[in-house]
Amino acid sequence: MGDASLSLILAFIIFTILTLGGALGVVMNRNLFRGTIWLMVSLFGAAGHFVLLSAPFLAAVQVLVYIGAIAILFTFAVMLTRSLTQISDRFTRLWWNVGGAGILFVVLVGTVILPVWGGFTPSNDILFANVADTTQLGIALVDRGSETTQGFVLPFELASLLLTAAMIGAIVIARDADDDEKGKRS
Amino acid sequence: MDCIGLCKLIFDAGVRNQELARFIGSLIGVLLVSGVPLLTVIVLIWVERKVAARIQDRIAPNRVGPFGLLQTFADLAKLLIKEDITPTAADRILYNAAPIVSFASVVAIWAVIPFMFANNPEGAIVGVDLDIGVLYFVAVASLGTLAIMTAGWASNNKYALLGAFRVVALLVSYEIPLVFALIIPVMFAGSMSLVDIVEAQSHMWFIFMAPVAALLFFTSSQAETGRAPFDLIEAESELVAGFNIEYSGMKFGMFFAAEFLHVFTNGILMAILFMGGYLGLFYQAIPPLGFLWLGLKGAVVYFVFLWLRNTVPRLRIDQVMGFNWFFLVPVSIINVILTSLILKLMQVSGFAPTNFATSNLGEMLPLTIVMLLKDVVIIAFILGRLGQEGRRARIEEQRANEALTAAAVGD
Amino acid sequence: MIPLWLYLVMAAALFSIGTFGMLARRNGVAVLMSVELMLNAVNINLVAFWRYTNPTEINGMAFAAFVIVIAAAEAAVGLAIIITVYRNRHSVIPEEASTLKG
Amino acid sequence: MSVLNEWAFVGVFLLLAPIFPALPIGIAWLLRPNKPNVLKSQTYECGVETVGDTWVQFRVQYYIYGLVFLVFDVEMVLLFPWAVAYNQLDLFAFGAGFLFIFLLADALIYAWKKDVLVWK
Repeated sequence: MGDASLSLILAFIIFTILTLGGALGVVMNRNLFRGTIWLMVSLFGAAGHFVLLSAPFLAAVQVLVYIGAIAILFTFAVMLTRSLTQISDRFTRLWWNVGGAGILFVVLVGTVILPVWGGFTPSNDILFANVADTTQLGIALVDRGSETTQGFVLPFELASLLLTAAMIGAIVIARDADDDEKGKRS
Repeated sequence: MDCIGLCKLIFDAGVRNQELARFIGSLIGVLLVSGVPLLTVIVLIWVERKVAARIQDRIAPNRVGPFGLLQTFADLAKLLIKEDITPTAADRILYNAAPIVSFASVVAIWAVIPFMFANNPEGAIVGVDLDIGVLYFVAVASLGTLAIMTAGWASNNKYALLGAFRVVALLVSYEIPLVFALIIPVMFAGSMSLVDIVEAQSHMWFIFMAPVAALLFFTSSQAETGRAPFDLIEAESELVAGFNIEYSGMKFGMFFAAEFLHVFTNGILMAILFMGGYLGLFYQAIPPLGFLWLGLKGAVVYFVFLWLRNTVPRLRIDQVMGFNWFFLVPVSIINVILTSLILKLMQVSGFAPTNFATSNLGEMLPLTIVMLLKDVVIIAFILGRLGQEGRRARIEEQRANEALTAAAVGD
Repeated sequence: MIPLWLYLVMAAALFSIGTFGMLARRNGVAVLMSVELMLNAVNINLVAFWRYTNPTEINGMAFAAFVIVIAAAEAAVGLAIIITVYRNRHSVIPEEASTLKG
Repeated sequence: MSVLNEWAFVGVFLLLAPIFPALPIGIAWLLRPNKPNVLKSQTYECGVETVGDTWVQFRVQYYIYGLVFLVFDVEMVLLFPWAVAYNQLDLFAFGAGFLFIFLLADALIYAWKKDVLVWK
């Protein structure tokens, strides 16, 4: 479109640098706390991409959940399991894995992306479509589904069940650890 | 006018490059919108000290300038020329980034705050009316939590790290009732845009329809800013100074400026979410009055924040946590369930409108009365339970005292 | 508008970096971080395809939202396991926690 | 593309917001005296030299607070769209939302029962 504008391209480049640079920081960094910060940089870049893809709701959720909650959880976990920042070898089978990841990338680009290269030139209908918004998401989430619409009410409840299970499971695991610790001390 | 209108204006004024017009428009918009918090923070520091002093029967700064108004600038000059020590053990980059992120996260909230909105978008004054305004400010505010964590870790000091851990545990806990309270206005307005939320209150403020949610929001935002009775962020008697022990000079000042500004921002948010924002008397006739009304309502809430801070003693950390997990969180969950049930039942039976902004006072009244009754019942129930608990605790204490005296006499 | 394949290449690169981290890092916490990166790459793909094929329907966004939910649950349980293993054996290296292998 | 227009403003705002606090810190950096010495830039502890790296053994409790918060935060991802659309939905939507919240409240009750939320 005529508005494939400079600022859009600039924003894409900045967010890509943030996403990939942050990701590299995560896998290369020796210090896990800094690794967490890098992870947040990377996920912030991904949130930017969501905005460019006209899904601002997902972008806000990304920042809220990852930077607000998962980052905190990771820092707590890093502090609880410290001790290994001085570990001498960060990696196992470094070069094998570098090669493997490189091959994976080439395969992904070759088999998945080449076929759509140049394809999917969106028509104006799609470019200027009224993108589905949060209200529609909300309606779909509690929709039982019909011939024409897809309902997500079952995944909606299952997500809740999954979260409940995850929370109870994690509490059971982590609490036992605390009890063990107390047993050792006394 | 919001940023897009500004961009159009600049485009029409002769900057014929669309990109350039957009950039200049955004730049001017940002400077205008962020000018409000940056100017208020200077006044806020003075107001905060004056109010605290009056409550504690002191006089407060009164030497520099009339009524001590210039005291803030004197302090600023002092902070500017104060030596700034960075401990050698600190992680320099993260150590310097933390205060900046802390302050920036509060300023960024102001991007979505609507100052006035006179029926047509051309007359609106708002940074930008995002569809997801509520999520935006919660998400941006959560950057502040990460900044505190980073400050604690990067100082490489045991007290700082411990302080940061406690603070983060506290902030994180109080965010749950905060977000649950936010669901109520969003549900009423059917939108997360702050402008829509204010417009939905044109006939009835949400504080009358959901006082419990308003109280929950108020309490948890007091905790989010780390003010007494939840001021474990500082807790100077326990943790030397908490997470900012290694900071000095202007960086230290930035943490404090962020805190002052955050309190006022929460007051403004409370005014927008529950007290009708810029709506008020004669607003329809003279839209610029919206600016005044918003400021006035925000200032009232801000004053209550300060009042509470200066009269209530600090709680212990276990009490703070217990208050949240065993009181605020369950109340907020029950509140959401009850509110949604009553709202839906009344909408289905036709006693409540489905669009608050376009209804009228008569249509809103039955819903408001039922909602108010529900909240009165919740509050009465809570007060009853608290009274029982208090009586039991007093009796137990009395018994323990009697046993002690008996033992002493027996000796 | 940015062409679709640029998003796909970027997501593929992110996924590959994540895979590398998951396989190569020795520390369990870092492995989990890499898994988060991979899930995000998937999410970017989902949203990109959604935007470029049928943005008026909700499926892509709903799927991405569920992926975020699952990523969070995965991180929570994974970190709890790592903490427990660390407490019991004072190690966060997944390969050393091999009691179940016998 | 009006959505992107709005977010261009937010982007510029987020880019500029760090400059406001950075500016006074930068000015202070120019004005202030800077005479560090070994004693001054030591870690501020009880007057005794700090031994080793900063590490205190933290309790699992912190992790559990973070965990419960994470679960509720993620719940908001699905609950906010529900709340936004609520006025347009029927009674079934209340049932779905109620079940959703109720399942999570279960987890909270479990956490109460196990006493993991009490600060020890």
